[in-house]
Amino acid sequence: MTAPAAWPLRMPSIGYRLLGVAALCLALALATDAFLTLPNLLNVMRQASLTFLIASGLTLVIVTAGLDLSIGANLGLSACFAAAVIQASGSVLLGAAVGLASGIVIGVMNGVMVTWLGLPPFIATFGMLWMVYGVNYWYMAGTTIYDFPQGFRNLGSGDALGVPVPVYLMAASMLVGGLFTRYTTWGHDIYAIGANREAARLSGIPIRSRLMLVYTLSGAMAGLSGIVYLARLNSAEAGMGDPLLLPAIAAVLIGGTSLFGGIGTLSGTFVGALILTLTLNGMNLLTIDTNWQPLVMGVIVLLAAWLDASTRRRAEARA
Amino acid sequence: MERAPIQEPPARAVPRVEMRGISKRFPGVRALDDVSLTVHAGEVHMLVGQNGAGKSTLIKVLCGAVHPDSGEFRIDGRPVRIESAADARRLGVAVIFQEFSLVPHLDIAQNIFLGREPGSRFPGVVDRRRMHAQARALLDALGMDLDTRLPAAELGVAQQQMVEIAKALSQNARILVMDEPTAALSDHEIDRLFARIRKLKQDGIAVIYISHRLREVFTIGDRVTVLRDGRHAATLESARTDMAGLVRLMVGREVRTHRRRFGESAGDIVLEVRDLEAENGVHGIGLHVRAGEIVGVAGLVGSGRTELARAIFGADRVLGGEVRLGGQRLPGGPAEAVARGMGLVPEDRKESGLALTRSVGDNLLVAALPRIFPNRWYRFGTAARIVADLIARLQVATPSPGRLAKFLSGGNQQKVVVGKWLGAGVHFYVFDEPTRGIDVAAKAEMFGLMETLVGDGAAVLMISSELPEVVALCDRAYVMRDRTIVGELDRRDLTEENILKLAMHHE
Amino acid sequence: AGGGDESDAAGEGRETIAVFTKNQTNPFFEVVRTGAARGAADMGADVVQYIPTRPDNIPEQMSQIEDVVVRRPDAIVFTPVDTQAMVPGVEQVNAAGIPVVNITDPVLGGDIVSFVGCDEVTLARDTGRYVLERLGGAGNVVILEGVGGSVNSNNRVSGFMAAVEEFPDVTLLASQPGNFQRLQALQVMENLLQTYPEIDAVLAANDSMAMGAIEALEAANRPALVVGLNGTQEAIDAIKAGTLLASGDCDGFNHGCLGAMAAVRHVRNLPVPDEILIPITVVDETNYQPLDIPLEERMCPAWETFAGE
Amino acid sequence: MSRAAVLEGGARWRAAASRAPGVAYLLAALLVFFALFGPRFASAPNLLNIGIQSSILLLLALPMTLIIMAEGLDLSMGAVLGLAGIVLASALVAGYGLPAALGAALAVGLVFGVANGLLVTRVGLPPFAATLGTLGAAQGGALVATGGQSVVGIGPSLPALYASSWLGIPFSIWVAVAAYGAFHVLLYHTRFGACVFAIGGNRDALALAGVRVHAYHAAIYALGGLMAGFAALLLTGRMNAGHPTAAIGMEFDAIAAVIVGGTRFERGYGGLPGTVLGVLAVGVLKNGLNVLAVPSSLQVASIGLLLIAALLVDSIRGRS
Ligand SMILES: Nc1ncnc2c1ncn2[C@@H]1O[C@H](COP(=O)(O)OP(=O)(O)OP(=O)(O)O)[C@@H](O)[C@H]1O
Ligand SMILES: Nc1ncnc2c1ncn2[C@@H]1O[C@H](COP(=O)(O)OP(=O)(O)OP(=O)(O)O)[C@@H](O)[C@H]1O
Ligand SMILES: [Mg+2]
Ligand SMILES: [Mg+2]
Repeated sequence: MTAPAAWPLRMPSIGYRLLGVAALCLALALATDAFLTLPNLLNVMRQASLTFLIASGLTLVIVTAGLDLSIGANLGLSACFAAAVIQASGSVLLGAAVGLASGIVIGVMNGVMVTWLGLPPFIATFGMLWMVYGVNYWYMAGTTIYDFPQGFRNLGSGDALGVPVPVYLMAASMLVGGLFTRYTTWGHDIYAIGANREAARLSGIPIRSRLMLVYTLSGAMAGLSGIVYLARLNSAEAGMGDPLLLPAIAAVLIGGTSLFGGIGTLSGTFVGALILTLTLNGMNLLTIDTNWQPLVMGVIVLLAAWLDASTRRRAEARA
Repeated sequence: MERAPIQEPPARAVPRVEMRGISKRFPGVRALDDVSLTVHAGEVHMLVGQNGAGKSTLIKVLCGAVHPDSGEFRIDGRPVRIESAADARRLGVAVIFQEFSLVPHLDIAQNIFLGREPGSRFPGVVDRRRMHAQARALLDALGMDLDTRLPAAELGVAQQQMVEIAKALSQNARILVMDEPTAALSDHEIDRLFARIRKLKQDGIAVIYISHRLREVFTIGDRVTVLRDGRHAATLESARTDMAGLVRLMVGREVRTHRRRFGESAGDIVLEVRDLEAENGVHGIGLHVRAGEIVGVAGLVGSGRTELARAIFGADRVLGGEVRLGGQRLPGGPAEAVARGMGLVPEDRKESGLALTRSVGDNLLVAALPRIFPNRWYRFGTAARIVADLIARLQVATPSPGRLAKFLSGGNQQKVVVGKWLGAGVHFYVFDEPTRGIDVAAKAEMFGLMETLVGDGAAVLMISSELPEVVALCDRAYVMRDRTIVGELDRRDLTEENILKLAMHHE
Repeated sequence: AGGGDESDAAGEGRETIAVFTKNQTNPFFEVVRTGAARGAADMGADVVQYIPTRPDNIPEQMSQIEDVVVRRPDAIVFTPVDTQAMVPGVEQVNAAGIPVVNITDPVLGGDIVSFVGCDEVTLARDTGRYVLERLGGAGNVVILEGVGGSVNSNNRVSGFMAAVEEFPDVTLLASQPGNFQRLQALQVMENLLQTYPEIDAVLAANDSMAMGAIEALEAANRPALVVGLNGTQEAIDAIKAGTLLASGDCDGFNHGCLGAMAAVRHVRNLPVPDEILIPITVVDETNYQPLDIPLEERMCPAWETFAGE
Repeated sequence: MSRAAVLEGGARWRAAASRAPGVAYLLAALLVFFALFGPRFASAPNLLNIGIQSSILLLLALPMTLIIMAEGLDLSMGAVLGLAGIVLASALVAGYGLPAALGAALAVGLVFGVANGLLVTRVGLPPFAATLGTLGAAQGGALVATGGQSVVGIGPSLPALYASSWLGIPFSIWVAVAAYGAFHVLLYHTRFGACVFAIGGNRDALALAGVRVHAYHAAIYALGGLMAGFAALLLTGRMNAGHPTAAIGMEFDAIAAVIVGGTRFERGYGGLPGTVLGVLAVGVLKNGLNVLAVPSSLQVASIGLLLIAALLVDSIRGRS
């Protein structure tokens, strides 16, 4: 890499994380025969891709030193709306459009609360979480919508050229997101805002429109994930996004994105999602009691945070 | 290296404080280089020097906030180690810091006694009645009529400064350090403070007093130590020196006030402000700046100069009046101001000028992106070229463009803040305290840069507390008091005396 | 016609029954709630539904009980979110003198008028037996457990185990929790499919997990017999479509119906047995018809059908 | 003299009203609304219910206020409360007396609180990440220890204590009131309290005053853990059992109550009375909606609305 490419210093310790991934893979390959098989690796990629999709928009929000706690609820509502529309109209495209639109609308509302109304993101999006659940509980009234056309279901559970479809979605959004954050001035603005919002504002960056963009993207990715999850599960129910919030946050944190803002990458988040998935996959393959999962996840989050705290300072001082 | 003359007073008792061979490096700066200082009981020892000479660092070393790389201390002749603020306190050192060290949501009494609250019968519980009574007594002694239950957040700068002083006095210290205590005070308050200091002298307290107001060396000081670029320049008896001598020692050469060659032809009006009123309190502002002009804004600390700058730039909400840039009315908001060619170099560069955790390169480009990459596509090659160019042009001392801004020295940070506007195609600059905390050489460069800018047809509005700078550099100056402009001085009338007369006017 | 008058005027005749369920996400409880509403309406009583805002939240259901005691309904039809932790709640209701009919999950303390539900161990055992017989009494099976440690899940898993033990040639490969959730079951199943090259049957502790397992099996193109529990509409549709083999049903609709009826009867001083066990059916492609009607159109059975003395 | 004092008193009230967080007005509005339309809402037993239901949350929200004022966050409180409840219940089941069992619960809370404090101050981890990690550890610990089962058979001593009342006021309300009193004294009348303000408001000032900032900073988190351990007393008494997941998510409720009560993540701004209002507002809302028998989905949405509305009121008033 040439010197200029090094200076948007966004994630210094990705090397260690990749080392962690390699170590996990090695350990699992030694411990179980089932791990190092193509189907299982594709399986891991599929699960990691889904986690990445939800966490990707959140990554950008956290880069601006914000937070979006509503993504899980948002995902659930989008899936339910999409499901209802597909059932009613028979049109998958229409359903997907409605699901995506619902995600975007929630994202926009978060953005309005955080930028124009100046509410703290933590509580604004937490309040949004409750409102979205309320709407969804009311709308679904305890029912499940299920059974979708096979073509649609392939979006979540199908393969193309032997590779799971969500992996393509992940790759596409990582590519687009990577280009956006790295090769557009908007992306650079977002990092500037996260690093020092006041300095960014006084440098003439239109803070509000950039933050609106980021929260809207987060909502849109939640909506998109909702559609993919719908396709994967072949069913939608009101509470389906609830268990997905904390893993998404954990993936972002494990990926090295700093909650103080200004530091973080989408590729880091993908590595974070991969580490999480590998761990859970390994625990399943080794048939370890699932009750251990929260503990293991907590330890990984702590390790990643510690890694950053201890390596970042040195990496920065070297630059 | 020649050793500066140190005049010891006639052999008295052992000195109260002796600091010997103190050195301290910060990344990129040698803040203190083998500095020694001796202060006796009952003496007011003045410490003077230019910005960045190392005065504050020296006293931070004394009070345990900064650990020196080398050097030793003696107090009352006994060698001591000062590892922490607690150590310093135990040894009887009390400090009034230059940056306010008040806690916004604690009241005056709590701030005064922070960390030393008078206890009650119950362990850990503060005897608030006693605390407020003691605070009351301290404020009374300083002639301050403030409710001790007021939170610090509600105090003005001068009041905060007085609370700082009360806080230091409350420690019954044997060594009292004051870092520019009068910077924010009016004459009346200064008189009271001096009376108090004379009383402390009689009580046998050693006072170290840092000031930029050189006259105070003669009104209150017994001896004076001059620091220059982190080195000890001289220690003299106040009575045996004069203003010109001090300045020579401070600057290290014959008094060479920076004289700008004033161009005869000021161009068109670039900025025009009419009847401006803003949420932050500035009101009734009318001013204009022409191309090729450097226009000063002077006033005491707290007079609202920063607020004026922020209102013009649109950083704080404007309630009335108008700002015209190049004849066009600005709709308000920094984004619009920048888009139309206005740039602000804010006074608190670490808070609102720089992203300390980003690289020099990123900081230099942050405002320029829309201009450099109009189609929004970021090209690293172009960016690197422009950054390299800016670094060379401004002579920013940085090992690489990837260096984080927080590791640069103050002067270089300031250059980066200015540099971000150079790339952004700005033709009207507002500099708020551009030389605060930067060293002599960087200061000269900064002035040179400003001259170049106006030479190229840009216009500059410069806020500064350093009156000599204003006098030396500006074509004209506005003077502020109570958040409004109280007068305008053109080239002929622009003297420190005239500025102060307008700025301090007592009704 | 003001709303306030209505309750007063009708207050003499119509009883109000408060119905407590565990969450608003599991379709099973929607069926229960509908049944309770229908059962009460059939007897000329009103229902008010209470559901914790956070699914299965213990302190919240406790608070709702306290709030309802203030409102003083004539009786309470109660599904505890936790069989143990809700005992003090029932005791509070007892202290307030409001009768409690316990449905679906037993609450392990306090005084109740009657328990309406089914024997979950038997439910799971019969369903397990059904699928294992289909396998011809030999093969490799996995069990998908519910929320680890919940009485619900424990009973169902032990029923499955009992069935497995009846067939010496059946091998239990793994018993893994899927928390009653479709996504978790899907992921667990995907991982199990990697570990075990041959899986002949999946015994899931509820229908959602069964459907998740089916998704995983279909995606991997690895056919296996799958059974679930609860007899939800989705399960019925899957049975019709041939993807799900069977679902052990202990009709939640009837839990609601009979629970509400028992409550109203108790208020009216009519006799109510201590326990009403709803019969168990293993629903497969031969006998799903009675369940395959829209929820709104389902009718409560006559009281005597299940509770006749 | 007395006249001046009265005037000053009036001025102070007005100042207090102008500083009152927006949630104070919402709470007042809710109380009026439910008193008018909620059958028996304004009865003594129902008001006691609100107190009982709010008491556990208050025990978490009080230390959370201090943590947030110190520019931190503690996501582990709910999980630690769950784990401490398991330990408390298990100790009772094993036949230890209530004091010993409570001691064990407090110890568990303290261990996690100290761990949080050290991770934040010594290791230098961001509070969010540090406490998310310990959340996992505590929750995982509770699940592994119990296999997800309730711990039952805790004997009569704790339930009896929980069910007891004095002067007609139930035990849990007394505990909450006492905890508030203790925290009030702690925050407003002790050196520790001044340090809490200073850690958030001007950490350097505290260091320059010679105070060991790290120790106090870590102590704030330790206090959070301790209170989570203590809250296990009420939670276990309330359920007559220990349950590993009973308190999951309660930390988010506590954080919401604190923020809605006017405390901010910046500059040591905030206070305890606002937190009480925040806790009560959520309690009153849920109770009132239950009393009105509003559908659960609407209740869920109203909680979100309340949070956002309270912040909006603050934001609008902050601007004018
Ligand atoms: N914490 C720090 N990190 C890096 N550099 C520092 C630090 N503190 C001071 N410096 C640098 O050390 C030098 C001496 O600073 P110091 O504050 O002692 O000057 P001063 O004489 O008090 O100036 P002023 O009159 O402006 O207050 C300056 O160049 C300053 O930028
Ligand atoms: N450090 C501070 N802490 C609290 N309030 C301050 C502080 N600095 C300024 N203020 C408030 O802002 C008002 C205007 O002060 P400000 O410092 O902006 O004026 P200024 O003329 O730009 O002075 P300077 O730039 O020298 O500080 C003051 O009267 C005071 O109330
Ligand atoms: Mg200084
Ligand atoms: Mg200023």
